[in-house]
Amino acid sequence: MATVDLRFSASPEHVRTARLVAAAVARRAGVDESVLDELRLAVGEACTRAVGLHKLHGLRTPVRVSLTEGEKTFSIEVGDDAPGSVPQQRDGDDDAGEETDELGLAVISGLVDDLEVAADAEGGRIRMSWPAAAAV
Amino acid sequence: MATVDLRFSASPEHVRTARLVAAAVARRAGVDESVLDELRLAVGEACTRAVGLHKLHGLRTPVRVSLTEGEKTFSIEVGDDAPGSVPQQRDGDDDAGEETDELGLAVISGLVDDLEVAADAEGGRIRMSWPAAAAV
Amino acid sequence: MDLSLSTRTVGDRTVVEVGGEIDVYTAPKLREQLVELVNEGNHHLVVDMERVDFLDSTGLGVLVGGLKRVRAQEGSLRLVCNQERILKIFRITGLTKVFPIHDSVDEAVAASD
Amino acid sequence: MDLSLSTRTVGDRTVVEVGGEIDVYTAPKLREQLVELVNEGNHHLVVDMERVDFLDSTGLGVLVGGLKRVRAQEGSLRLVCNQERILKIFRITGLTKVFPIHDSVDEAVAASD
Ligand SMILES: Nc1ncnc2c1ncn2[C@@H]1O[C@H](COP(=O)(O)OP(=O)(O)O)[C@@H](O)[C@H]1O
Ligand SMILES: Nc1ncnc2c1ncn2[C@@H]1O[C@H](COP(=O)(O)OP(=O)(O)O)[C@@H](O)[C@H]1O
Repeated sequence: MATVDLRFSASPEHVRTARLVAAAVARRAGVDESVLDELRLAVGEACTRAVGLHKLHGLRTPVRVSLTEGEKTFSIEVGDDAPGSVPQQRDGDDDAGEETDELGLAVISGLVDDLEVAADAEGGRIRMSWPAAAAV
Repeated sequence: MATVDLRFSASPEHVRTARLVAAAVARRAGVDESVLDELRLAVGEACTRAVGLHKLHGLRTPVRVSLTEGEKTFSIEVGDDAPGSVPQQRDGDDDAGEETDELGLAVISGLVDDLEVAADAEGGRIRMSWPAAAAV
Repeated sequence: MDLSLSTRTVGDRTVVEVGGEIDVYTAPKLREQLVELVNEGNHHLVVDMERVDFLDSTGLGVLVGGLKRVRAQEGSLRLVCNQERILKIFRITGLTKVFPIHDSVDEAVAASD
Repeated sequence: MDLSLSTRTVGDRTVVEVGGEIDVYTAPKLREQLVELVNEGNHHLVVDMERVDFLDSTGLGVLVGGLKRVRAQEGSLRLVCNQERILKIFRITGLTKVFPIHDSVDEAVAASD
């Protein structure tokens, strides 16, 4: 079971909430202070992407964020309900949303070493984890 | 559907997370700054109570917090899975847990005007709401 | 903010200065501290809450427990608190009638039991 | 912190000072501001990001959009940023090659296109 589970309606303002919660729980779980900024950014990117996909597909289901404290790692999974949402390259498409989506994944890949992006007919899933020393 | 939904394993440290999230989302929803301190306290009390009940009954299911932005109100519902968890008065029982539980409900009742406490075989539910001006 | 605790002696009183958040997560540390002090023979306690940012019913419960403990030793437990939002929590739970609450540590230390 | 925006003119350059968080929630405000400036004929923009606390890919997208817009008018868009954690986001997305990034507003204003 996830330690903390957050669901929010696909609206940009809640991405801030997700960043806030992820950083607070990660700190408590012993994730290094120096990594928290990047973690906050990565979670925000994953949630922003999920919100965008839900809006694109007109989905009214919530975006899901699971925060799990492991023995030595802290994991975050962001799940959406958009079918086949693994990013496709489009040629020369000047669609801002699409471009931002690619930028978002570029930021996540640049920041997170332990990353897993998956998608199927049910939806997409971005899983990220960071080392965490057990809190004193 | 709730705007933001939080589930956390019944552990005291997550009560802080719940307070943090509730206050952040409430602020965004236009709940008056002057009320946020009380809202934070009330949510904390409701979650503390739920965590205590889950521990008492050895439940491994998460405690649930739903934050809902209405037209003119902001509502918070805290749900537990403890059977028949409506507080019973015990006579002269010196059990600290029980006493704290009563204090917790006293704090909530003292702070929240719009309050609903319910319980059945499935679990307990504390519903609180506050006026919220639409955010600019 | 986490809980901070520091203790000093003023005459026959023991002043416990508490800072930060007293909630379900940190209250056990405060309880331990109070139990230890009483076990070591400090029966007249002054709990200085001026630097407390947050107090919930778990914290109240620990203070009530401390009071019972010192009373069993014919001792006393006095609180120092000026903050309206903290005082309010004592008021709505009726605990202002149970605890002597003072404006300053000096006043609490000077009070006779 | 929410987004703050203020605009001033220095010679033929328009300096947009941005503060706070540029994210999916606030980026639309920045986009509006840039679009408006370009529509009003300000084709040489300097975006001062010294007071930006947070920047995500939505913010990057808006800046890229701004760049395309001024270039269509043979204009320029220069960034001012000294903060390592913000610069890192430009680096990992390869956008340091796309934007001229300066250490100070003076330097950006003095740069010739
Ligand atoms: N949904 C939210 N979740 C978490 N924090 C939030 C949320 N909305 C706002 N905040 C935080 O609350 C504070 C005030 O929000 P702000 O965006 O400045 O409000 P406003 O839009 O009314 O100016 C900021 O610190 C901001 O980061
Ligand atoms: N689970 C949590 N959710 C939200 N905020 C938290 C959580 N844990 C800690 N914090 C906040 O993080 C900060 C540091 O936590 P603190 O309890 O002082 O850490 P430590 O126990 O390591 O001293 C404080 O501002 C505290 O309120």
